Amino acid sequence: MEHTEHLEHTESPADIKKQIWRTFWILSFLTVIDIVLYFALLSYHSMWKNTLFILLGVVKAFYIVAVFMHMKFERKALAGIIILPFMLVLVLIWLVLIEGGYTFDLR
Amino acid sequence: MILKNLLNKTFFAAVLFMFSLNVFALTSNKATTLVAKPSFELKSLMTEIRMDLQNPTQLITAQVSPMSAGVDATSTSGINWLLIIVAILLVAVIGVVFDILEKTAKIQGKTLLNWSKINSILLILFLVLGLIATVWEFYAHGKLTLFEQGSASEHGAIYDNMFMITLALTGVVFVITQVLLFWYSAKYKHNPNRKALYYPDNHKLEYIWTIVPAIVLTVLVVRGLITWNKIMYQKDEKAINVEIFGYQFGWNVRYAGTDNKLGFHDFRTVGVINPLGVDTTDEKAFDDVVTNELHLPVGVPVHFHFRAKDVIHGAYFPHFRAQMNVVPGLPTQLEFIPTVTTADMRAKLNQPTFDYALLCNKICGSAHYRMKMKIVIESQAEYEKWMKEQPALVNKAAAPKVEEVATPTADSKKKDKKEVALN
Amino acid sequence: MSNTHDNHEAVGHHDEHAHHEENFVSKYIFSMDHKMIAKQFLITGIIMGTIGMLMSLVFRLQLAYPDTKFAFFESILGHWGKDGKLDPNFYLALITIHGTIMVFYVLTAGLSGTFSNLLIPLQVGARDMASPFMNMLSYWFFFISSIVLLCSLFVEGGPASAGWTVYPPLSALPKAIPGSGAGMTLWLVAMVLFIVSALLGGINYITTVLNMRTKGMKMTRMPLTIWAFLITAVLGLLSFPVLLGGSLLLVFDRSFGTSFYLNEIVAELAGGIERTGGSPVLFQHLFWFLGHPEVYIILLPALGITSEVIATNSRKPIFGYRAMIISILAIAFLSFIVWGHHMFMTGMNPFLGSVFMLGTLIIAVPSAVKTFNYLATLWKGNIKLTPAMLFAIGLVSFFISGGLTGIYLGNAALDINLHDTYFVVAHFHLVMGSAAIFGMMSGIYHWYPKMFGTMMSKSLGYIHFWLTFISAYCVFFPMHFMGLAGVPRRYYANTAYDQFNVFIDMNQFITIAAILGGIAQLVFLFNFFYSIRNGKRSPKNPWDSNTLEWTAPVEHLHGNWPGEIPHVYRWPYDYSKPGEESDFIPQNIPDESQNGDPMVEPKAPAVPHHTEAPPMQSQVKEVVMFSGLRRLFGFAG
Amino acid sequence: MANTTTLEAEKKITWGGGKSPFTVSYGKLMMWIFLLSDAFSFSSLLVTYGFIRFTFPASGANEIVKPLSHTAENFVEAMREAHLFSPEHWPLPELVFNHFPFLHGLHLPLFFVSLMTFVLIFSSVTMVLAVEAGHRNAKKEVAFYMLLTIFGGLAFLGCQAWEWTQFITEGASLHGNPFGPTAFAALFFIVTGFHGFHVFSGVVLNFIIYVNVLDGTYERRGHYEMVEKVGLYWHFVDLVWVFVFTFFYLI
Repeated sequence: MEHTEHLEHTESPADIKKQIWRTFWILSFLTVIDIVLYFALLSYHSMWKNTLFILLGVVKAFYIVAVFMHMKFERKALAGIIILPFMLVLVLIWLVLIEGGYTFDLR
Repeated sequence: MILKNLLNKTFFAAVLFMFSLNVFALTSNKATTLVAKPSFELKSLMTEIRMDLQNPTQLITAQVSPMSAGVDATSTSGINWLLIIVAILLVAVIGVVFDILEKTAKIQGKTLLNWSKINSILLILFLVLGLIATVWEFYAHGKLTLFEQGSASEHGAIYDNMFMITLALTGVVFVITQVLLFWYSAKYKHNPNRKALYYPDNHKLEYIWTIVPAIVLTVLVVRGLITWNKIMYQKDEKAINVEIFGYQFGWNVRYAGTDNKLGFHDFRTVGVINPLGVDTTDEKAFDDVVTNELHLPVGVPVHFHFRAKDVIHGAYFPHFRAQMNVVPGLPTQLEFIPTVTTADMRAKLNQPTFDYALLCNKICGSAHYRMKMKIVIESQAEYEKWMKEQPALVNKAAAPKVEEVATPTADSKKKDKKEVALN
Repeated sequence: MSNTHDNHEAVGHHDEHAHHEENFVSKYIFSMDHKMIAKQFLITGIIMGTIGMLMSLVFRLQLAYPDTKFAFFESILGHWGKDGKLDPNFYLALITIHGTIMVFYVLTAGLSGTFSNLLIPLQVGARDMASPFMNMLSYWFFFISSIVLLCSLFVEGGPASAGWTVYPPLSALPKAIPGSGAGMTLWLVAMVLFIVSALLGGINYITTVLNMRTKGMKMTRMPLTIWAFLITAVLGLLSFPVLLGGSLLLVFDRSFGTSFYLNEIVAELAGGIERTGGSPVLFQHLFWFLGHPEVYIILLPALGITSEVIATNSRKPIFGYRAMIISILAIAFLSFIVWGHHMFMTGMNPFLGSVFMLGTLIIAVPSAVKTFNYLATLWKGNIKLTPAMLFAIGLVSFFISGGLTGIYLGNAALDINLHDTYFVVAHFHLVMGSAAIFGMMSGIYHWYPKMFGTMMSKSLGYIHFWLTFISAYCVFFPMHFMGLAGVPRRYYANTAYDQFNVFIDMNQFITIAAILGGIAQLVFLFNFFYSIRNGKRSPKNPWDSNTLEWTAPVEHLHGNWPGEIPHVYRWPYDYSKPGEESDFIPQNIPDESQNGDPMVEPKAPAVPHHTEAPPMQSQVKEVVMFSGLRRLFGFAG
Repeated sequence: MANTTTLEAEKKITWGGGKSPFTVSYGKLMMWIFLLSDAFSFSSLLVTYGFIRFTFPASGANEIVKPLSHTAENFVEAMREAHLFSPEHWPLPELVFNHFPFLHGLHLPLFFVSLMTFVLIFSSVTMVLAVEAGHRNAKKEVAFYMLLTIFGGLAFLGCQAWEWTQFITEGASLHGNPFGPTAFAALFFIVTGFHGFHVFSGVVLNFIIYVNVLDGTYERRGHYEMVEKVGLYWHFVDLVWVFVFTFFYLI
């Protein structure tokens, strides 16, 4: 059993609760940042702005999956089999968006 | 116990056989009136089935001409049903008989057929006959393929070259692997006195047969990419602009006219008067020419713009090694240079009636299979002469002015698009 | 059967899993026993397959004799066969439903559903699936889906007829083709139900393989069948939801006036609402994101079955076990990034064409590795030519033939002229039609004793094999030449084109061969159903096979093994091991060096090397390659 | 994890041996795998959104409409006249989603959807607290937090219903859209509708679990793993919302 140490860690309920609330504040803060950025960059259209929003979304997703869904404390292998296949979606997104741009050019 | 079982089965087989005979009797009773072949023998049934398969025209036309036979159509079709039932029953009989024979043989302590030997012989036979048939097929039908007929466009030569390389490579692999497969299967057939070689892996071999295909495929990929890019990104400033308009079930061609610019169009205005929905107020459209035949001058690049009215069609130019789907709401494009005139092709193929055709190659409805348009490749002079005979669009359309005003200005639409990038 | 009840204690995975009496309904209909569910899948699959095949014969007759009138068409097809002529619309409906039935209902559910259900618990050493209830639901969703699809044959306007790929706008506009009315709606309903079934099944298969293996059944000791089923389930699980999304949007386009897939469609064609803003190509992307993995969902189980059958009947370990696993994984991964090779000519960005072409041709490498490994397994074997083995050999032959033509079609440049011609039809019927059907047949002949406790007649099996094998090649091989001559697929008749009409003799030949193939299936059907009751009683391990399912008793128990589940001490391919008396050593036989602990590797390595010492370097490489895989799945060596 | 031992014990009975590679029960693994697969169905919808979005140019003007600075009556018409809303351009989300209940007539861009996001995140927190309480076998706490989660879910659904109503009364439908391309409204309804459907089924599941908790089912079973499994689903719904929010409202 390679990753036993992850599983055997027994935090006290108070610790866990603290961690949950901390995550909540992080998520809320990130959402606020989203909104603030949105208005700050309102007249500014670029790839970078969108990338920023997506990155913030990914960070939020990370906290939800890692803490709320307890993925951080599961075995790495489980995380691997859930997250790696999902990467295939990125291929779909990437290629279909290229296609969308091409359609735009054609029309 | 076993004997009882056998007896039961024999009885079962007998009953089945009697039953099938009865059914067949029924069949042939009716068949006699039609085919006039009264027969209760198995053999004649087989010939009848064979006849049915090989020469259905004869048999079936005889069946469906009820006037002459004096029997209504429904009863004739009943015969086919019964034939099917007879076939099923016969299979059942053969199956049961086989079963019984095997069991009897087993009781007597011998095997009915040495299947191992038969199968290994059959495997080799199949291999040899199969390879012969493949070669024969190339000989017999190879000449009907487009590759034998030669391409009629400039990039067709690169295409055919690519095809031949692939054919040679895959052909070699095909023969080697199939020969090994059947040969090994037959050669190493079971022998209780022999033990198979315990040979679970050999890394050297595995690397070889991973890397060699990888290299071969790299060659194919690189060549393929070059060919693909060459064909798809053909772009010539001097190319004639031609619009192909597909609808259920036919094609229209719109030539750009003397200015070589296609006028704007709007799908909302497609109708009886204006089948292509061309914006007749657009001055670029004034000299456009709409026809039902595609005439192209030889040796001149043609840039096709595809447009569909209703569903996806596929514009397939087999002899020009060109194809592109015609998608409603998605203006697809393609460019190629025709190199062989219709007359030359006719001479080459020795078919005086031959015509190039544009086919629909994407399922589009009931008349999909005959949605075609004649393509004529001719000399520049002939082309120009033909073009002069075609009336320009605006005279032809003569659409009322009111409608023209109603069409939204596609011009401004285009401009907007170009200016504003996606954020 | 008395010990069934005792075992219930050990079977119940759920606390809710009540002790219930087995009555007819719970045993044969709403059964939660994976073996019974497998049989249900198989028999439904066979029935659907028969229907699909009969449909193909009807349209083959039309293609071969376009000018002939068949009186019986009118009696069986009614107004679609008026005056003995097949209606062109119904022709399209037939090819659509034939494709749908064969791809989804026979080769996905009938093949993978049957054998995943039967073999996963038996071969990994589990009492049943992780969730027997979900397993049952999976079958019943599939069953309802089949019924819905068959019902669509009888609705006004006929069943869906836009091809099995149902590209909009043809499938989205009821006015475009009669079949796009109620028939198409039912098709979509059936497909959604089917996807639900596939997901329920897939989740179960994966969980069972990952979580329910018996002691000692490491991932590296699993038979290749299980590897194939596992990866198949993963493929299905990841790709079917995308089709679910795609179908949902199509439903909205059809029924609620949206235009996700429609652009520049005038109101009168589209139910009174002008449609702009979508793109038909989008649907094709979503469809083929499922559609391409679907090809491997069909093929991988067949290849897994073949691996098992070839190794067992050659009395030899499968050559390159690890290479086989890596190939399966590679094929599975690549299958997700190549969907666009079905769309080179659909107006897709040519740049994407390059990307997809690259990925597609790379798939040929693991496929080639698999083929060569099969050949190496046969080499110097001691081959028992059982019907199952013959079908497996047939599969390899088809896999080679069809796989090689894939190199043409995967090449975007060559696809320009081959796209949607008979070359494509020939290609996929060889590689995923015939090959997968042969894999299924191979599996049926091989595991029939396990399913029904009786043996099928060998002689009939041989007759069935040879007739089918010959007819399949006769049907599909000549089609390549039609494709090379540019004959488009899905044509009702070629009479409108002189240069295509010359193939009329070939079409007739193909049709006759197809009818022969159909008759050959009668032999199979008879053998199958007759042997259930009348077949010879099967011994416990009829093929002298190593895998765990043959250690279970012939009579079916709910719980598979009467006592403790056997432990696994070795890999499944210890055939003809040197120094051993028997030419097979089942997985549950311990090695002396293991001291009875299944977790210990036998002294002789689990995958022993052949007589010559392998070069040091390659050993190191193998360790590097494979330990990565092991780490991924988290099982310590 | 507190329930590891119970799991081990359960495994001993149900399953002859071997080991679970992930040390999670098969039920949890199933839920994870289901979520993976469901993520793909959401992705297909979001990919559709991305594709269609890419085929349209963005809103032509970069004019900023200041918050609170408009009187509502003819806002949409005004925007159309200013060419901020046109069928050819993808509209700016802040001009579309600018309403807040009871604050009629004020331009409050994206405020309401931010509120919805908070509601969902908060219900996720209560859910995870319920799971945590389940580890301690604290029945009362589990029940309390489950109830809060259910309320959170219902609140979210209520918000969504209000937003839909607002959107529809302004003239949006599956095949019509006063703000821009019809696809904008259709995609909005499909994606948020599909998400809302998930929230709804999550609420139903939560309710069933809540009843079971009150009933003492899990107390008798000795562990609250069911709560964990449903919790995974609930967080997944939250996770999806993060991306719906990002792609639909921000980008």
